[in-house]
Amino acid sequence: MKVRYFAWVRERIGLEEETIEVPGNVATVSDLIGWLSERDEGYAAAFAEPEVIRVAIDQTHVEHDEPIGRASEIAFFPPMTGG
Amino acid sequence: MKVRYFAWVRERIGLEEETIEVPGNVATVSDLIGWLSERDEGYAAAFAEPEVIRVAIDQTHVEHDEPIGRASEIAFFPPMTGG
Amino acid sequence: MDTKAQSGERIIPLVRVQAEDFDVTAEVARLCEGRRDIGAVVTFTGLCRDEDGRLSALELEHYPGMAEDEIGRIAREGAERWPLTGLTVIHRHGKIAPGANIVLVVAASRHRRAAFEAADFMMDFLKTRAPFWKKEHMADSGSGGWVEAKTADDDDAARWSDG
Amino acid sequence: MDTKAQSGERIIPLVRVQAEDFDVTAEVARLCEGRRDIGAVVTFTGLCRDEDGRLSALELEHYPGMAEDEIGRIAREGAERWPLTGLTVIHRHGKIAPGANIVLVVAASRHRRAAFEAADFMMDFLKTRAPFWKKEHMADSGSGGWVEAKTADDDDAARWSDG
Repeated sequence: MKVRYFAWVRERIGLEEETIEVPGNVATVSDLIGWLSERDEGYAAAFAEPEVIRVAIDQTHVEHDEPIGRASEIAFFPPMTGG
Repeated sequence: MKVRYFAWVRERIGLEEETIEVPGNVATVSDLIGWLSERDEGYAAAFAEPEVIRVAIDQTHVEHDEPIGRASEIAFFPPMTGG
Repeated sequence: MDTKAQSGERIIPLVRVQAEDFDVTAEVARLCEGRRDIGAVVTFTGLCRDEDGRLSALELEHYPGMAEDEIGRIAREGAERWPLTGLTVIHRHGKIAPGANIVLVVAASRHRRAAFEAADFMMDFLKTRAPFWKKEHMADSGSGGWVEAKTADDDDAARWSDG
Repeated sequence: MDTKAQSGERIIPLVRVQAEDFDVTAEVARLCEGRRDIGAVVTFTGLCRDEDGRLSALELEHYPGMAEDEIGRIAREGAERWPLTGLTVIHRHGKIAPGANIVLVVAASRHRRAAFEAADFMMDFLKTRAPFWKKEHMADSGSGGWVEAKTADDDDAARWSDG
Protein backbone atom coordinates (compact mmCIF):
# COMPACT_ATOMS: atom_id res chain seq x y z
CA MET A 1 0.00 0.00 0.00
CA LYS A 2 1.32 3.39 -1.00
CA VAL A 3 1.12 6.06 1.70
CA ARG A 4 1.48 9.78 0.97
CA TYR A 5 1.98 12.68 3.34
CA PHE A 6 1.39 16.38 2.74
CA ALA A 7 2.19 19.73 4.37
CA TRP A 8 3.26 19.49 8.03
CA VAL A 9 2.44 15.79 8.19
CA ARG A 10 5.04 15.31 5.44
CA GLU A 11 7.53 17.57 7.20
CA ARG A 12 7.21 15.84 10.57
CA ILE A 13 7.51 12.36 9.12
CA GLY A 14 10.25 13.48 6.74
CA LEU A 15 8.83 11.55 3.79
CA GLU A 16 6.63 12.43 0.84
CA GLU A 17 5.57 8.86 0.32
CA GLU A 18 6.41 5.29 1.12
CA THR A 19 5.15 1.78 0.49
CA ILE A 20 4.13 -0.15 3.56
CA GLU A 21 2.88 -3.60 4.45
CA VAL A 22 0.14 -3.43 7.01
CA PRO A 23 -0.44 -6.17 9.61
CA GLY A 24 -3.79 -7.93 9.51
CA ASN A 25 -5.12 -6.33 12.69
CA VAL A 26 -4.95 -2.85 11.11
CA ALA A 27 -8.43 -2.64 9.62
CA THR A 28 -9.42 1.02 9.53
CA VAL A 29 -7.82 4.40 8.89
CA SER A 30 -7.83 4.94 12.63
CA ASP A 31 -5.99 1.65 13.21
CA LEU A 32 -3.41 2.66 10.61
CA ILE A 33 -2.82 6.04 12.27
CA GLY A 34 -2.25 4.27 15.60
CA TRP A 35 0.11 1.75 14.02
CA LEU A 36 2.11 4.43 12.15
CA SER A 37 2.34 6.61 15.29
CA GLU A 38 4.41 3.93 17.00
CA ARG A 39 7.07 3.82 14.33
CA ASP A 40 9.21 6.75 15.53
CA GLU A 41 9.11 10.25 16.94
CA GLY A 42 8.41 11.84 13.56
CA TYR A 43 5.29 9.74 13.00
CA ALA A 44 4.27 10.27 16.63
CA ALA A 45 4.57 14.05 16.15
CA ALA A 46 2.66 13.96 12.86
CA PHE A 47 -0.20 12.00 14.40
CA ALA A 48 -0.10 13.53 17.90
CA GLU A 49 -3.58 14.97 17.39
CA PRO A 50 -5.21 12.34 15.21
CA GLU A 51 -8.55 14.19 15.23
CA VAL A 52 -7.15 16.99 13.05
CA ILE A 53 -5.67 14.61 10.45
CA ARG A 54 -7.54 14.38 7.16
CA VAL A 55 -7.38 11.22 5.11
CA ALA A 56 -7.94 10.26 1.49
CA ILE A 57 -8.15 6.74 0.16
CA ASP A 58 -7.42 6.50 -3.53
CA GLN A 59 -7.73 10.29 -3.72
CA THR A 60 -11.18 10.55 -2.13
CA HIS A 61 -11.82 12.02 1.32
CA VAL A 62 -12.76 9.41 3.95
CA GLU A 63 -13.48 9.38 7.68
CA HIS A 64 -11.22 7.69 10.21
CA ASP A 65 -13.55 4.71 10.60
CA GLU A 66 -13.20 3.83 6.92
CA PRO A 67 -11.83 0.30 6.29
CA ILE A 68 -8.54 0.41 4.41
CA GLY A 69 -9.03 -3.07 2.94
CA ARG A 70 -8.63 -2.56 -0.78
CA ALA A 71 -6.90 0.82 -0.83
CA SER A 72 -3.95 1.14 -3.17
CA GLU A 73 -3.07 4.67 -2.02
CA ILE A 74 -3.78 6.35 1.28
CA ALA A 75 -2.86 9.94 2.08
CA PHE A 76 -2.59 11.84 5.37
CA PHE A 77 -2.65 15.63 5.60
CA PRO A 78 -3.72 18.60 7.73
CA PRO A 79 -7.03 20.42 7.14
CA MET A 80 -6.94 22.02 3.71
CA THR A 81 -6.12 25.72 3.30
CA GLY A 82 -6.52 26.23 -0.42
CA GLY A 83 -8.75 28.68 -2.21
CA MET B 1 -39.33 74.34 -14.23
CA LYS B 2 -37.75 71.84 -16.59
CA VAL B 3 -39.59 68.54 -16.93
CA ARG B 4 -37.99 65.43 -18.44
CA TYR B 5 -39.56 62.18 -19.56
CA PHE B 6 -37.93 58.81 -20.13
CA ALA B 7 -38.74 55.46 -21.74
CA TRP B 8 -42.46 54.84 -22.37
CA VAL B 9 -43.45 58.00 -20.48
CA ARG B 10 -41.41 59.93 -23.05
CA GLU B 11 -42.90 57.96 -25.93
CA ARG B 12 -46.50 58.45 -24.81
CA ILE B 13 -46.08 62.18 -24.22
CA GLY B 14 -43.98 62.57 -27.36
CA LEU B 15 -41.43 64.84 -25.71
CA GLU B 16 -38.04 64.35 -24.12
CA GLU B 17 -38.30 67.52 -22.11
CA GLU B 18 -40.14 70.78 -21.81
CA THR B 19 -40.22 73.88 -19.64
CA ILE B 20 -43.48 74.49 -17.81
CA GLU B 21 -45.00 77.06 -15.53
CA VAL B 22 -46.91 75.43 -12.74
CA PRO B 23 -50.00 77.05 -11.17
CA GLY B 24 -49.83 77.86 -7.46
CA ASN B 25 -52.19 75.08 -6.40
CA VAL B 26 -49.80 72.39 -7.72
CA ALA B 27 -47.76 71.74 -4.60
CA THR B 28 -46.56 68.13 -4.74
CA VAL B 29 -45.34 65.63 -7.31
CA SER B 30 -48.77 64.03 -7.13
CA ASP B 31 -50.48 67.35 -7.88
CA LEU B 32 -48.17 67.87 -10.85
CA ILE B 33 -48.96 64.40 -12.25
CA GLY B 34 -52.68 65.21 -11.98
CA TRP B 35 -52.23 68.58 -13.64
CA LEU B 36 -50.09 67.19 -16.50
CA SER B 37 -52.56 64.32 -17.08
CA GLU B 38 -55.23 66.80 -18.11
CA ARG B 39 -53.16 68.39 -20.86
CA ASP B 40 -53.91 65.90 -23.63
CA GLU B 41 -54.32 62.22 -24.45
CA GLY B 42 -50.58 61.59 -24.54
CA TYR B 43 -50.06 62.86 -21.00
CA ALA B 44 -53.22 61.05 -19.89
CA ALA B 45 -51.82 57.79 -21.31
CA ALA B 46 -48.40 58.36 -19.75
CA PHE B 47 -49.89 58.95 -16.31
CA ALA B 48 -52.85 56.54 -16.56
CA GLU B 49 -51.41 54.47 -13.72
CA PRO B 50 -49.72 57.12 -11.58
CA GLU B 51 -48.71 54.57 -8.94
CA VAL B 52 -46.14 53.00 -11.29
CA ILE B 53 -44.56 56.34 -12.22
CA ARG B 54 -41.15 57.03 -10.65
CA VAL B 55 -40.06 60.60 -10.07
CA ALA B 56 -36.76 62.40 -9.57
CA ILE B 57 -36.38 65.99 -8.45
CA ASP B 58 -33.05 67.48 -9.40
CA GLN B 59 -31.84 63.99 -10.24
CA THR B 60 -32.71 62.37 -6.90
CA HIS B 61 -35.50 59.83 -6.42
CA VAL B 62 -38.52 61.20 -4.52
CA GLU B 63 -41.96 59.96 -3.50
CA HIS B 64 -45.19 61.34 -4.93
CA ASP B 65 -45.94 63.37 -1.80
CA GLU B 66 -42.73 65.37 -2.18
CA PRO B 67 -43.26 69.15 -2.51
CA ILE B 68 -42.00 70.46 -5.85
CA GLY B 69 -41.41 73.96 -4.50
CA ARG B 70 -37.83 74.71 -5.35
CA ALA B 71 -37.19 72.03 -7.99
CA SER B 72 -35.37 73.21 -11.08
CA GLU B 73 -35.70 69.83 -12.86
CA ILE B 74 -38.29 67.14 -12.38
CA ALA B 75 -38.27 63.82 -14.26
CA PHE B 76 -40.94 61.16 -14.77
CA PHE B 77 -40.18 57.61 -15.82
CA PRO B 78 -41.24 53.97 -15.47
CA PRO B 79 -39.64 51.61 -12.93
CA MET B 80 -35.98 51.18 -13.79
CA THR B 81 -34.79 48.12 -15.70
CA GLY B 82 -31.04 48.64 -15.81
CA GLY B 83 -28.31 46.38 -14.52
CA MET C 1 -0.10 54.35 12.54
CA ASP C 2 -2.89 52.76 10.64
CA THR C 3 -2.37 52.16 6.97
CA LYS C 4 -5.17 52.97 4.59
CA ALA C 5 -6.45 49.41 4.55
CA GLN C 6 -6.25 48.94 8.31
CA SER C 7 -8.01 52.13 9.24
CA GLY C 8 -11.03 51.26 7.14
CA GLU C 9 -10.73 54.61 5.39
CA ARG C 10 -13.55 54.80 2.93
CA ILE C 11 -12.66 54.17 -0.68
CA ILE C 12 -13.95 56.32 -3.53
CA PRO C 13 -15.85 54.12 -5.98
CA LEU C 14 -15.18 54.46 -9.69
CA VAL C 15 -18.41 54.91 -11.67
CA ARG C 16 -18.66 55.12 -15.44
CA VAL C 17 -21.70 55.33 -17.71
CA GLN C 18 -20.62 54.86 -21.30
CA ALA C 19 -21.57 53.49 -24.71
CA GLU C 20 -18.24 51.68 -25.09
CA ASP C 21 -17.53 48.12 -23.99
CA PHE C 22 -15.27 47.35 -21.01
CA ASP C 23 -12.52 44.84 -20.26
CA VAL C 24 -12.83 42.80 -17.07
CA THR C 25 -9.11 42.08 -16.63
CA ALA C 26 -8.23 45.76 -17.11
CA GLU C 27 -10.79 46.84 -14.51
CA VAL C 28 -9.60 44.20 -12.03
CA ALA C 29 -6.00 45.33 -12.63
CA ARG C 30 -6.99 48.95 -12.03
CA LEU C 31 -8.17 48.06 -8.51
CA CYS C 32 -5.28 45.72 -7.69
CA GLU C 33 -2.31 47.49 -9.27
CA GLY C 34 0.51 48.11 -6.85
CA ARG C 35 -1.46 46.74 -3.90
CA ARG C 36 -0.67 43.69 -1.79
CA ASP C 37 -3.51 43.92 0.71
CA ILE C 38 -6.29 42.57 -1.51
CA GLY C 39 -7.33 38.97 -0.97
CA ALA C 40 -10.53 38.77 -3.00
CA VAL C 41 -11.93 40.33 -6.16
CA VAL C 42 -15.46 39.56 -7.31
CA THR C 43 -16.67 40.70 -10.70
CA PHE C 44 -20.20 40.62 -12.03
CA THR C 45 -20.77 41.01 -15.75
CA GLY C 46 -24.32 41.38 -17.04
CA LEU C 47 -24.78 40.45 -20.68
CA CYS C 48 -27.53 40.81 -23.27
CA ARG C 49 -29.38 37.52 -23.87
CA ASP C 50 -31.06 36.87 -27.21
CA GLU C 51 -34.10 35.25 -25.52
CA ASP C 52 -33.83 32.08 -27.58
CA GLY C 53 -33.25 34.00 -30.79
CA ARG C 54 -36.24 36.32 -30.48
CA LEU C 55 -34.17 39.38 -29.58
CA SER C 56 -31.98 41.22 -32.08
CA ALA C 57 -30.80 43.98 -29.71
CA LEU C 58 -31.46 45.80 -26.47
CA GLU C 59 -31.59 49.56 -26.41
CA LEU C 60 -30.62 51.10 -23.10
CA GLU C 61 -32.00 54.54 -22.39
CA HIS C 62 -30.61 56.37 -19.39
CA TYR C 63 -30.94 59.65 -17.53
CA PRO C 64 -27.55 61.32 -18.12
CA GLY C 65 -26.15 62.86 -15.00
CA MET C 66 -28.58 61.17 -12.66
CA ALA C 67 -27.39 57.72 -13.82
CA GLU C 68 -23.82 58.47 -12.71
CA ASP C 69 -25.00 60.18 -9.51
CA GLU C 70 -27.39 57.42 -8.50
CA ILE C 71 -24.85 54.66 -9.18
CA GLY C 72 -22.37 56.72 -7.17
CA ARG C 73 -24.80 56.91 -4.24
CA ILE C 74 -25.40 53.14 -4.35
CA ALA C 75 -21.65 52.51 -4.59
CA ARG C 76 -20.86 54.77 -1.63
CA GLU C 77 -23.53 52.92 0.34
CA GLY C 78 -21.81 49.63 -0.57
CA ALA C 79 -18.44 51.04 0.44
CA GLU C 80 -19.89 52.04 3.82
CA ARG C 81 -21.43 48.63 4.49
CA TRP C 82 -18.42 46.47 3.57
CA PRO C 83 -14.68 46.96 4.18
CA LEU C 84 -13.75 47.23 0.51
CA THR C 85 -10.38 48.15 -0.94
CA GLY C 86 -11.96 49.10 -4.27
CA LEU C 87 -15.28 49.23 -6.10
CA THR C 88 -15.92 49.88 -9.79
CA VAL C 89 -19.22 50.08 -11.63
CA ILE C 90 -19.50 50.51 -15.40
CA HIS C 91 -22.93 50.65 -17.02
CA ARG C 92 -23.32 50.86 -20.78
CA HIS C 93 -26.10 52.67 -22.65
CA GLY C 94 -27.26 52.68 -26.25
CA LYS C 95 -27.85 49.71 -28.54
CA ILE C 96 -26.42 46.45 -27.29
CA ALA C 97 -26.27 43.23 -29.29
CA PRO C 98 -27.01 39.77 -27.87
CA GLY C 99 -23.89 38.33 -26.27
CA ALA C 100 -22.47 41.80 -25.54
CA ASN C 101 -21.76 43.28 -22.11
CA ILE C 102 -24.23 45.60 -20.35
CA VAL C 103 -22.88 46.17 -16.86
CA LEU C 104 -19.78 45.44 -14.80
CA VAL C 105 -19.31 45.52 -11.04
CA VAL C 106 -15.88 44.87 -9.52
CA ALA C 107 -15.58 44.65 -5.74
CA ALA C 108 -12.21 44.11 -4.05
CA SER C 109 -11.57 43.42 -0.39
CA ARG C 110 -9.18 41.70 1.99
CA HIS C 111 -11.63 38.84 2.41
CA ARG C 112 -14.02 37.10 0.09
CA ARG C 113 -17.30 37.53 1.98
CA ALA C 114 -17.20 41.34 1.73
CA ALA C 115 -16.35 41.22 -1.98
CA PHE C 116 -19.16 38.76 -2.79
CA GLU C 117 -21.78 40.58 -0.74
CA ALA C 118 -20.87 44.04 -2.01
CA ALA C 119 -21.04 42.94 -5.67
CA ASP C 120 -24.37 41.17 -5.05
CA PHE C 121 -25.75 44.25 -3.25
CA MET C 122 -24.60 46.57 -6.03
CA MET C 123 -26.40 44.54 -8.69
CA ASP C 124 -29.65 44.39 -6.72
CA PHE C 125 -29.69 48.16 -6.30
CA LEU C 126 -28.50 48.93 -9.82
CA LYS C 127 -31.52 46.96 -11.04
CA THR C 128 -33.99 48.85 -8.88
CA ARG C 129 -32.52 52.35 -8.45
CA ALA C 130 -30.26 53.26 -11.37
CA PRO C 131 -32.19 55.25 -14.02
CA PHE C 132 -31.84 52.95 -17.03
CA TRP C 133 -34.59 51.46 -19.17
CA LYS C 134 -34.29 48.56 -21.58
CA LYS C 135 -36.21 48.39 -24.81
CA GLU C 136 -36.23 45.17 -26.79
CA HIS C 137 -35.72 45.06 -30.54
CA MET C 138 -37.17 41.83 -31.82
CA ALA C 139 -35.64 39.71 -34.56
CA ASP C 140 -38.91 39.31 -36.49
CA SER C 141 -40.54 42.75 -36.35
CA GLY C 142 -37.54 44.94 -35.64
CA SER C 143 -39.38 46.75 -32.87
CA GLY C 144 -40.49 45.60 -29.46
CA GLY C 145 -41.56 46.74 -26.05
CA TRP C 146 -40.01 48.12 -22.93
CA VAL C 147 -38.77 45.50 -20.49
CA GLU C 148 -40.99 45.42 -17.43
CA ALA C 149 -39.48 45.79 -14.00
CA LYS C 150 -39.51 42.51 -12.09
CA THR C 151 -40.89 42.25 -8.58
CA ALA C 152 -38.17 39.63 -8.06
CA ASP C 153 -35.64 42.46 -8.37
CA ASP C 154 -37.44 44.45 -5.68
CA ASP C 155 -37.44 41.35 -3.48
CA ASP C 156 -33.71 40.93 -4.09
CA ALA C 157 -33.07 44.54 -3.11
CA ALA C 158 -35.21 44.14 0.02
CA ARG C 159 -32.90 41.33 1.21
CA TRP C 160 -30.37 43.95 2.26
CA SER C 161 -32.60 45.98 4.55
CA ASP C 162 -32.01 43.64 7.50
CA GLY C 163 -28.26 43.50 6.91
CA MET D 1 -36.94 20.64 -29.32
CA ASP D 2 -35.11 21.95 -26.33
CA THR D 3 -31.84 23.71 -26.91
CA LYS D 4 -28.94 22.93 -24.61
CA ALA D 5 -29.66 25.89 -22.37
CA GLN D 6 -33.40 25.30 -22.15
CA SER D 7 -33.19 21.63 -21.32
CA GLY D 8 -30.95 22.32 -18.34
CA GLU D 9 -28.50 19.80 -19.69
CA ARG D 10 -25.67 19.60 -17.24
CA ILE D 11 -22.53 21.45 -18.22
CA ILE D 12 -19.05 19.99 -17.88
CA PRO D 13 -16.98 22.24 -15.62
CA LEU D 14 -13.48 23.19 -16.69
CA VAL D 15 -10.93 22.52 -13.92
CA ARG D 16 -7.25 23.38 -14.08
CA VAL D 17 -4.52 23.06 -11.44
CA GLN D 18 -1.42 24.85 -12.64
CA ALA D 19 1.65 26.85 -11.63
CA GLU D 20 0.97 29.50 -14.29
CA ASP D 21 -1.12 32.62 -13.82
CA PHE D 22 -4.52 33.05 -15.47
CA ASP D 23 -6.34 35.85 -17.29
CA VAL D 24 -9.85 36.69 -16.13
CA THR D 25 -11.08 38.19 -19.41
CA ALA D 26 -9.81 35.18 -21.36
CA GLU D 27 -11.58 32.76 -19.03
CA VAL D 28 -14.83 34.75 -19.18
CA ALA D 29 -14.55 34.82 -22.99
CA ARG D 30 -14.02 31.05 -23.06
CA LEU D 31 -17.40 30.54 -21.37
CA CYS D 32 -19.28 33.19 -23.35
CA GLU D 33 -17.81 32.83 -26.83
CA GLY D 34 -20.43 32.26 -29.49
CA ARG D 35 -23.25 32.14 -26.95
CA ARG D 36 -26.17 34.52 -26.62
CA ASP D 37 -28.03 32.83 -23.78
CA ILE D 38 -25.80 34.01 -20.91
CA GLY D 39 -27.08 36.89 -18.82
CA ALA D 40 -24.66 36.85 -15.91
CA VAL D 41 -21.03 35.99 -15.30
CA VAL D 42 -19.54 36.12 -11.81
CA THR D 43 -15.81 35.74 -11.30
CA PHE D 44 -13.99 35.32 -8.04
CA THR D 45 -10.25 35.90 -7.92
CA GLY D 46 -8.33 35.02 -4.76
CA LEU D 47 -5.02 36.84 -4.36
CA CYS D 48 -2.00 36.56 -2.09
CA ARG D 49 -1.98 39.28 0.59
CA ASP D 50 1.32 40.43 2.09
CA GLU D 51 -0.20 40.64 5.61
CA ASP D 52 0.91 44.23 6.11
CA GLY D 53 4.36 43.58 4.71
CA ARG D 54 5.17 40.56 6.88
CA LEU D 55 4.73 38.01 4.12
CA SER D 56 7.23 37.62 1.26
CA ALA D 57 5.50 34.70 -0.47
CA LEU D 58 2.99 31.90 -0.10
CA GLU D 59 3.92 28.38 -1.09
CA LEU D 60 1.00 26.24 -2.19
CA GLU D 61 1.45 22.51 -1.85
CA HIS D 62 -1.18 20.29 -3.44
CA TYR D 63 -2.04 16.64 -3.93
CA PRO D 64 -1.61 16.18 -7.68
CA GLY D 65 -4.42 14.20 -9.20
CA MET D 66 -6.68 14.43 -6.19
CA ALA D 67 -6.67 18.25 -6.40
CA GLU D 68 -8.12 18.16 -9.93
CA ASP D 69 -10.52 15.33 -9.03
CA GLU D 70 -11.81 16.95 -5.87
CA ILE D 71 -12.30 20.35 -7.51
CA GLY D 72 -14.08 18.51 -10.31
CA ARG D 73 -16.40 16.84 -7.79
CA ILE D 74 -17.19 20.18 -6.11
CA ALA D 75 -17.74 21.81 -9.52
CA ARG D 76 -20.10 19.06 -10.67
CA GLU D 77 -22.03 19.49 -7.42
CA GLY D 78 -22.28 23.23 -8.16
CA ALA D 79 -23.44 22.51 -11.70
CA GLU D 80 -26.15 20.20 -10.33
CA ARG D 81 -27.41 22.75 -7.79
CA TRP D 82 -27.60 25.78 -10.09
CA PRO D 83 -28.68 26.11 -13.73
CA LEU D 84 -25.28 27.20 -15.04
CA THR D 85 -24.23 27.65 -18.64
CA GLY D 86 -20.54 27.37 -17.70
CA LEU D 87 -18.23 26.90 -14.74
CA THR D 88 -14.44 27.24 -14.65
CA VAL D 89 -12.08 26.75 -11.72
CA ILE D 90 -8.35 27.39 -11.92
CA HIS D 91 -6.18 26.85 -8.83
CA ARG D 92 -2.49 27.68 -8.85
CA HIS D 93 0.23 25.83 -6.91
CA GLY D 94 3.86 26.59 -6.12
CA LYS D 95 5.36 29.83 -4.88
CA ILE D 96 3.07 32.84 -5.16
CA ALA D 97 4.13 36.44 -4.54
CA PRO D 98 2.01 39.01 -2.68
CA GLY D 99 -0.41 40.65 -5.08
CA ALA D 100 -0.44 37.63 -7.39
CA ASN D 101 -3.43 35.43 -8.20
CA ILE D 102 -4.10 32.14 -6.39
CA VAL D 103 -7.50 30.93 -7.53
CA LEU D 104 -10.17 31.80 -10.08
CA VAL D 105 -13.81 30.74 -10.24
CA VAL D 106 -15.99 31.79 -13.17
CA ALA D 107 -19.70 30.95 -13.07
CA ALA D 108 -22.00 31.81 -15.97
CA SER D 109 -25.76 31.53 -16.04
CA ARG D 110 -28.88 33.03 -17.61
CA HIS D 111 -29.61 34.90 -14.38
CA ARG D 112 -27.44 36.57 -11.80
CA ARG D 113 -28.60 34.77 -8.66
CA ALA D 114 -27.37 31.36 -9.89
CA ALA D 115 -24.02 32.80 -10.99
CA PHE D 116 -23.43 34.56 -7.66
CA GLU D 117 -24.45 31.61 -5.53
CA ALA D 118 -22.52 29.04 -7.53
CA ALA D 119 -19.28 31.09 -7.36
CA ASP D 120 -19.76 31.66 -3.62
CA PHE D 121 -20.46 27.96 -3.05
CA MET D 122 -17.40 26.93 -5.08
CA MET D 123 -15.09 29.12 -3.00
CA ASP D 124 -16.46 27.84 0.32
CA PHE D 125 -15.89 24.24 -0.73
CA LEU D 126 -12.53 24.86 -2.40
CA LYS D 127 -11.39 26.26 0.96
CA THR D 128 -12.53 23.24 2.94
CA ARG D 129 -12.30 20.29 0.53
CA ALA D 130 -9.66 20.89 -2.14
CA PRO D 131 -6.30 19.34 -1.12
CA PHE D 132 -4.09 22.44 -1.04
CA TRP D 133 -1.99 23.72 1.84
CA LYS D 134 -0.50 27.18 2.20
CA LYS D 135 2.88 27.79 3.79
CA GLU D 136 3.92 31.33 4.60
CA HIS D 137 7.38 32.67 3.80
CA MET D 138 7.99 35.64 6.05
CA ALA D 139 9.79 38.79 4.98
CA ASP D 140 12.07 38.88 8.05
CA SER D 141 13.10 35.26 8.60
CA GLY D 142 12.49 33.81 5.15
CA SER D 143 10.63 30.85 6.61
CA GLY D 144 7.28 30.63 8.30
CA GLY D 145 4.52 28.27 9.26
CA TRP D 146 1.64 26.49 7.66
CA VAL D 147 -1.55 28.50 7.48
CA GLU D 148 -4.12 27.10 9.88
CA ALA D 149 -7.54 26.16 8.62
CA LYS D 150 -10.21 28.59 9.79
CA THR D 151 -13.37 27.44 11.47
CA ALA D 152 -15.00 30.41 9.71
CA ASP D 153 -14.40 28.56 6.43
CA ASP D 154 -16.15 25.47 7.80
CA ASP D 155 -19.03 27.69 8.90
CA ASP D 156 -19.19 29.21 5.43
CA ALA D 157 -19.28 25.77 3.84
CA ALA D 158 -22.01 24.66 6.27
CA ARG D 159 -24.26 27.49 4.99
CA TRP D 160 -25.01 25.42 1.90
CA SER D 161 -26.28 22.29 3.64
CA ASP D 162 -29.79 23.74 4.01
CA GLY D 163 -29.88 25.06 0.46
